[in-house]
Amino acid sequence: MSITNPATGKAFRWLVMLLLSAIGGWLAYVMLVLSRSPAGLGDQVAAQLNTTGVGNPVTAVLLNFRGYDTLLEMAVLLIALLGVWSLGGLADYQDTAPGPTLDTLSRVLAPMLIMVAAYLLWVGADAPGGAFQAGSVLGAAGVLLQLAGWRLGDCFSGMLLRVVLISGLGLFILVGAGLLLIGGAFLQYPPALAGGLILLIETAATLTIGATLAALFLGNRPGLGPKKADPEKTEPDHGNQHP
Amino acid sequence: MSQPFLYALVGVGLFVLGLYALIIHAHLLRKILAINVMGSGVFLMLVALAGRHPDAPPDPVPHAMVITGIVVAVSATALALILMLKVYAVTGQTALDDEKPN
Amino acid sequence: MTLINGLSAVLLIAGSVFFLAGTLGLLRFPDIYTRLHALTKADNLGLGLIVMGLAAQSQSWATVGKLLLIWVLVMFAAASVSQLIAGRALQRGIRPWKR
Amino acid sequence: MIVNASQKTDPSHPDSSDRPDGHRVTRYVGSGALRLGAFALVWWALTGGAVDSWLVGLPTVLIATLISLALVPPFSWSLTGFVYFLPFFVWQSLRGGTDVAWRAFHPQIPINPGIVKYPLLLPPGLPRVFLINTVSLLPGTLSAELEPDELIVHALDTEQNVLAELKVVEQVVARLFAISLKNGERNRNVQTN
Amino acid sequence: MLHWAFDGLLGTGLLWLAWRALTTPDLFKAIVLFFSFGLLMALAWVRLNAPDVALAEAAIGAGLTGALLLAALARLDTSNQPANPVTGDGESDLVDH
Amino acid sequence: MHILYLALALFLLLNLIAGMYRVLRGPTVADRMLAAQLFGTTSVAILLLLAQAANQPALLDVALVFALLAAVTAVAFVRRAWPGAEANHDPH
Repeated sequence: MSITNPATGKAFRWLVMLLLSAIGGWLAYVMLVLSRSPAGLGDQVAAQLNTTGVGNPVTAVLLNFRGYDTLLEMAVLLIALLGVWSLGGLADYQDTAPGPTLDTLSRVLAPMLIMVAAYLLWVGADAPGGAFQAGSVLGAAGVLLQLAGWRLGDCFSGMLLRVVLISGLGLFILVGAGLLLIGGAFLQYPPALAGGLILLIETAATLTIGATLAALFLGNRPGLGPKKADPEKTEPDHGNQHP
Repeated sequence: MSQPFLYALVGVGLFVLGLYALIIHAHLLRKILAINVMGSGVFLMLVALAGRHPDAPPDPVPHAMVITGIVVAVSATALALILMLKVYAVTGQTALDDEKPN
Repeated sequence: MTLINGLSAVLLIAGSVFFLAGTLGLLRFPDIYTRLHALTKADNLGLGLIVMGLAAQSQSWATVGKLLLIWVLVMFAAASVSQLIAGRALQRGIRPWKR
Repeated sequence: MIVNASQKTDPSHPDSSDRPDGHRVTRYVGSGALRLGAFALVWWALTGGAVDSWLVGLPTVLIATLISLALVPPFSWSLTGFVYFLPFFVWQSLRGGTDVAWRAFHPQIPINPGIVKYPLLLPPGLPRVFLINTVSLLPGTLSAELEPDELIVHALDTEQNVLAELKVVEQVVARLFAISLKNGERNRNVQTN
Repeated sequence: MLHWAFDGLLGTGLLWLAWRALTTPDLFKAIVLFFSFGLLMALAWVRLNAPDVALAEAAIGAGLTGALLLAALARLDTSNQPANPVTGDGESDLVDH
Repeated sequence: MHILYLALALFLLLNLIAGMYRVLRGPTVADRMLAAQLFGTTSVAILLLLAQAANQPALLDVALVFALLAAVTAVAFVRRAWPGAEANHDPH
């Protein structure tokens, strides 16, 4: 059984291979040249690190120097989720009962996942970690809970979920605009406040990233139809079981 | 030849491999996998270049870009998978019209 | 100090041998159930020995706690997953291999 | 509280219905304090004891404790049972790993696998799940499926006395959860196929 | 020397897994190879002295990518019949379309 | 000791890649999924050894994340891609 595109003939495939090996050779040459070029922005980041309020240069770049990137990245996540929701739902899976083992696994791991996500968020200020890693862990927690059959209760899948989904982007913009008002530039934190503001924004971003990734896994728009949504965001004892 | 350069070469290889598979395969799921492999190749090149001076600490800017890139890639993959499932639900095909076997 | 180093090295090497046994079992055993036996038991014991070996070297109690936490989590996940896969395999009618 | 589907057939907190409310409250408070301590210990291990981490750590530990109480209601356990369980588990998993490693290294692969059905005495819920997970890590046995009152176990070597070993494991787990198994002793019939 | 051996093996493994993931006829196999590739990438980030990236890749690769792809494959599959009870081979219901 | 850590990490990586043979070979889909299980333990061990060799405690966090999420993919497999008999043809 052929797995390749039947519309592409053999000659075409050889042509593609030829072109791609040219591209590959060129890229390898570029890598060789670039790998001998002088240092990038590392020294500048290191020189300015003490004004950022955090000790981890990667977090400093993400949340301070290039805060715009992270802001737009939150927007991309939101747009991806809106894209999924606007496509209309897919038929939900016919879940069977999860069975006691998986049920217990999800119940025991859920608090641990929250602990580790909070730890990654905290440690991101001075060591590897941060909002994206913590958010991914929360998102994975949401996936695990969904797979174990948990669904968000109706009271959480409406407004509250939407607030969480935009809180990362919203808080970012609010902080940026607030800094404009008090006379600074957009997203230029005063060094004295930078650490606290970054922790605040990161917390919101973590919740948003986690909720968005879990909702992306669900694929359906919560609140439409019977009990669907991502469960990790709220006290799971309100999480409805289905069926 | 240094250690980061080795990984940069692996990144080039992954990029080319992914691009080839993207062009050659008709099945949409395979195309999604191919784009992800391409992305991994690009990330590898970026991070390898960030660490090209073994004595200095690695450049944090590409690292930050790659972290956002990984999260964006997975959300884009989720969107692409839903699009593929929609195409499948509507047409019963897992390939686009102009690439269907005749 | 050398005594601790030696003990740690022995533990680490023993752990790796169990990992090798897990992979061998995965490749040589005849069906999914027996392969699960190899993976869950041998690999978890191997990881446990490596954790012990590294804990013997570690400087702080917090690191020891973190290592133990990692080991417990891996064991819990492995035991749960192997039961899920074995149960579903039985449900789907995969017959256990018999000598 | 709306709980899990599996719990309808398999209640993991058999104590919640027929006890007076005051008793339940004390149980929740006691168990909550214990878990608070445990999660605080985990946070301490994660952060390496950094003092400024508690700004984030305190609310996190509180939330984790509350969620844990909501998801896993308090259960009874005994300290002596735990102290007894730990060396048992370590020794048995050492045995289990060595046993399977020996079979994997052996040129002839000396295994004689089969399914064994083990009639359970442990009450449904957490103790049973704990037993299932423990059995999978012990020598020669792998939990496969849980039927209402039977555990279906895949044994690596059916010529060994698997049922006797399982009985010992069940006793140890019962002791850990402070459950007495004597009253429900049933006829155990060996079934292998 | 050991560093080079490790990096060489890791690089070769990455390329090999990606190649097999993109060329294998069996879609399920392709997905398993792909998420194994993603997990191996986390080790590559570690070797490149980028533990931040390794953390993100570990969380996403282990927790999301595989689950997303497997769930999508399950929805793609219309003939989700139980496996052949004789061989128990589940492959019949997870083949390439 | 440094050499021992690296050598063992290399050995475990070899183990891991050798285990991928089972993924290629099958024969059942569950056999292929054992790759997830294999990665869950072996890569944690590799990360722990590398953390010790490079004296980078941050790698312990990577191992922790792996350990926590080791189950997710396999659970997704059992619950989604490999459904049991009752999950089929629910008219709804």
